[in-house]
Amino acid sequence: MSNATATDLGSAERVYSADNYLHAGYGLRSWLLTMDHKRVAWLYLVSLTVLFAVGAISAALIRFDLLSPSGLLDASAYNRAFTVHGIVMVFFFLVPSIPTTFGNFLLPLMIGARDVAFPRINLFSWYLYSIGGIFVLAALLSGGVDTGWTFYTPYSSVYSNSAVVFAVLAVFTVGFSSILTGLNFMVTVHKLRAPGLTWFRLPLFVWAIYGTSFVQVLGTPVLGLAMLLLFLDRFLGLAVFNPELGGDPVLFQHLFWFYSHPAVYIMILPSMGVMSMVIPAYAHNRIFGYKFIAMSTLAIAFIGFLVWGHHLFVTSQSVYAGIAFSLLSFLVSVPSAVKVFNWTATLYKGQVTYEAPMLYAFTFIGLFLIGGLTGLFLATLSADIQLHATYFVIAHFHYIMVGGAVSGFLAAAHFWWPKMTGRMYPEIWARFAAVLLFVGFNITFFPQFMLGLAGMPRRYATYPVEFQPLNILSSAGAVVLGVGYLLPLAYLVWSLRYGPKAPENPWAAKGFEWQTSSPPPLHNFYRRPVLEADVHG
Amino acid sequence: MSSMAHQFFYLPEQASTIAAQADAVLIGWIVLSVAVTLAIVGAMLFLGIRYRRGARVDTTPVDESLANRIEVSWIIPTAVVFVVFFFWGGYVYYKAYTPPTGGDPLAINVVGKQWMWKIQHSNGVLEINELHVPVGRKVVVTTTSEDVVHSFAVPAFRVKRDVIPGTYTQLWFEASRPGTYHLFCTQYCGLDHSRMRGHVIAMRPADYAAWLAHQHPQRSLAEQGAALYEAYGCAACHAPGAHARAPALAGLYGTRVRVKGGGELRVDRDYLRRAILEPHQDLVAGFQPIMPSYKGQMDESQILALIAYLQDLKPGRRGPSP
Amino acid sequence: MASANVEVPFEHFESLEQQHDAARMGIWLFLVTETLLFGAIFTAFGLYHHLYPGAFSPASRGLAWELEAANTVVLLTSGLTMALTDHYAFELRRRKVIVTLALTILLGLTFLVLKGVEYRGDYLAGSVPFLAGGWHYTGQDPSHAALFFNFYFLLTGLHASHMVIGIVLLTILLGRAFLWWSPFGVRRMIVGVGIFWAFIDVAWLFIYSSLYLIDRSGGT
Amino acid sequence: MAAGDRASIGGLVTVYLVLLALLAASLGLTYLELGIFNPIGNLGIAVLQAGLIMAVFMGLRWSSPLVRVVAIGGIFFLSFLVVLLLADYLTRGLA
Repeated sequence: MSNATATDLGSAERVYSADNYLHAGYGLRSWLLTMDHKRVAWLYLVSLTVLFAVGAISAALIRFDLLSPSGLLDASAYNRAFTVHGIVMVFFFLVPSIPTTFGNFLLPLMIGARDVAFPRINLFSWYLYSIGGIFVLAALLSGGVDTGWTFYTPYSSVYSNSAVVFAVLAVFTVGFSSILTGLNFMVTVHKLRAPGLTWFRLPLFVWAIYGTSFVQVLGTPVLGLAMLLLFLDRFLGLAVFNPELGGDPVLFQHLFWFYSHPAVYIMILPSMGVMSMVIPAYAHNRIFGYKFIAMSTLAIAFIGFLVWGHHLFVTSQSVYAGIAFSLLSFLVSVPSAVKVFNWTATLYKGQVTYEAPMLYAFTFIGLFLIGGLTGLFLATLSADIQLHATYFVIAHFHYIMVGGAVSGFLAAAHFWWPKMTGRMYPEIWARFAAVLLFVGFNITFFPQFMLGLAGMPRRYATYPVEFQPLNILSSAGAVVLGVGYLLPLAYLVWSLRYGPKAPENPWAAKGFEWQTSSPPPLHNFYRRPVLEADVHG
Repeated sequence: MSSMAHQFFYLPEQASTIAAQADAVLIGWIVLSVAVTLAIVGAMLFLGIRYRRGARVDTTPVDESLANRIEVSWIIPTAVVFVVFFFWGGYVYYKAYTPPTGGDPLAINVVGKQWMWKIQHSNGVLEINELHVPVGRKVVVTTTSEDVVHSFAVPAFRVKRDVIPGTYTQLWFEASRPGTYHLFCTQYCGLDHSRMRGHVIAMRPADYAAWLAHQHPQRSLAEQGAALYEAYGCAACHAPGAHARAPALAGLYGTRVRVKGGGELRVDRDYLRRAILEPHQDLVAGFQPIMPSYKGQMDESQILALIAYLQDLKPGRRGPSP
Repeated sequence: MASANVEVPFEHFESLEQQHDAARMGIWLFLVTETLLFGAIFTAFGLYHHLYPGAFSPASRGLAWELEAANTVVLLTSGLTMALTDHYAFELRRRKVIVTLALTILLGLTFLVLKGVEYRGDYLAGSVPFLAGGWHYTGQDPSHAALFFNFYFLLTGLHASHMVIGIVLLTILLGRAFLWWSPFGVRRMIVGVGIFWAFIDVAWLFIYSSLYLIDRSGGT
Repeated sequence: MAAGDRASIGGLVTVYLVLLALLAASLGLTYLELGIFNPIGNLGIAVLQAGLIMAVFMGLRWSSPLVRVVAIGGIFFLSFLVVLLLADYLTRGLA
């Protein structure tokens, strides 16, 4: 640690093994009625893992069906599989994943606070999330939903006779939970920073969580409205989107994507925040261009609200609006490019070591780069005509979501595991899993770029026979990817019991959270932590 | 150029005039992306290895002003490349999405219906999931849907446009290579979305004429429209002789009419369709809202036939045009 | 925390002032989401009003705007009484708080009753598109007028549901004010509910103008 | 009107009366024949009333600048939706 003076906690207070937050209470009540942001993080981590499993199983069904051109599942099962995969992965894993787990756990620690601004609302958000999960279960039990996670009308409001109502309730509830989490974190960052911790001394993860919360609070209400109108269209025949009664189906697409494009920034910004912490930590070097990365986060959060029209390039949207949205979509890509350049430049003149989180960081940079570049294809108007709604789009957003967001999630899990659990994870297994995931991922999704260029449409249960070889390759990759995900689950749970005791700062990283014990005490700090020379690493 | 795109970049062969330009943008992006990826991943690995822990290298931090100059050195080129591709792609998109005005294009009506394509030629030929077009002649396809949103996509022609119920969308192409190409529905539309496929058969003009001769449609689209015009008794009010209870329809298509409540609208297909289904919405000024709505009595193909008849109706000509 | 005379902040806040400011910011952030929710409906309404003026204008002129003008006065008065409640709560004057709270609830209920009267009138006039037998509209362009009435019921219904939530919160507040166990807790809650209630007034002003007034000119 | 850091009772009643006056003006406006200025007038008055309520009844006048920014922030982001949505629908006819 650098020349920290006043923050040296007295040695007497270092006797922490007894009173850390995990030992602060036992039994179900201490978990289900907890006000401690660290325990709420654990509640989310467990429920996220369960729902990720539901999403992963449905993904396996999709890849299984596409093994043969005539589809191994019947069309309705396939449609339900990709719909539940979309809904669960987007709304129940990717949007909440990092903010509600590592954001919850680390935000107060990183800014030197004892808890988030509204602890009760924090717990209430988790209950709303769980109710949303129950609605998804209800949707599955009553026959599943076959509208796709985009719920395009008039199919979803008039023609589909699947459990759309449960899906809409699930999305509405988890959206409300997302709003409350965002609201909570924004007030926390504004109001509960330690004295002297100005905005430009905040760790970049806090910037990322702030940007994410900003987008969550401002985008989700319009999704809530789209779901409410869809619900009323379906039940009361409120014809807002029904073309026969004068409604315009494209208006639903506008309202849906006004939230759903900023939502992809909700999904990727936290992982970017994790990268901005992990890479400097293992490069043992200051982050390159701290201000540029912080401002890029805000730029993405702001301009992210202006670009949703690139999802409507091939529909009845006017050509001029398309041109405007294309330019804005390019504008929003610049900050992302700046971040990738800065992460790479952070390695310059560093002392790089390659623990598992750093491997995930390298995976993130490589795959997010490809995801970002292919996103530029889709922002280019003429290329979108050819590539819209083909497997190119599927490969693009999986490179960003799985290659980017999930790698970020796993990097965060490994990087802060010692701090959260007081245990070290098995390093060799973790590195092996990181490499296996990288290989499995690329075998699964790189062929889909080629399928997309060849014109294979998405959401097809059956397809022309010439696309089969690449689909079989992709399905094979999916098996490797599936196994790859089981590894971290296994050895991290194993480490809870058998992992070696973790020191206070195993990676010699900077930041308030590394100044407390592992796992930290119930009230985070015995005395208000005072600023180090440059806490932002 | 065409086979290269097909060989190296997995793109379907270029079977329409716009394909080459569209592919140029795509291949430009692919090449640039591969280059950028190699550059950055290469830099990452190089820096990662050169500055690994324990390497005897100078690790004095980079000073602030140099760092800012480096930042600008990669923001500006990125932005410039983006703007270049924005204009290039926008230009090709504008050309692909504005139907040709002159040159007597072949008019095709396509009605998407849950899980099949009904394709009407102007001479009355009706095809299901099949579209025969001559090479070298512009084809303008007007699409609508009878139920949900579909999307008419022919990858080989590099065309794709959503088919939306309640309104008409248009796309155009000019086939350049004879052959049979995939026709896909690329907007999820329910159970058999993946079976809503068909073929577009581009033929040399001679073969197309021979094929056309074999089809012996009873009546052209306009004639079918005329039959509907009679069957639904439109002539009772709209015939020129009728005592001015409804606007005369001859030669009305393409002109502008003043609408009740102010404002002027162009009489295009959308206006005619609305006038048939929602007569009171954009009432022509000076007329009473007495026309009954025909919603639910005609399906989209019949409406398109009726509109084809109204398009051909010229003042002074009694019968429907051949 | 329930000490009689001085308010102590929750343990994770540094100062009282920080806690109040955080609470106020939290409430306003929640109102931002409400603004976007109502705003998006207004945007859709404005869009359809632009697409189908021939149907929306006559339908709007047919509404009972005088009844709703009275209702607007009721709501503005309840806004005043709520502001007075906040004023007296700041000074911890229990009796005054109870009186003004009761007045606000009464006015809120009056608003809902008048709204119910109007809904019944709409049903009898046959302009409720989504109820069986509730739609026999004789005006111009009936199918798009149905769209207008869909938005009319959507906006006023959503507003009424927010009124119900507000009244429930006010009733809880009335109970806590009556018991007066934690005066500072009551004061904190009044600030929150007060701002939420004033927001409902703001939303109603825009609903009233856009549904009832913008299509009227020259007294018709 | 407002002493210290909140509105006085007199201030609140005054604002209430101004709100009623503005409502009367808005109703009066509907009796005039101003074409496009009718809706603009009505909505303008509604914006004035909303501003008054937010400033005094909701206490923005005495809140920290941060809270004021948050109060206006919602409308700012709503304008993104309105502007770009209208950009699409208004330019459809031109293509």
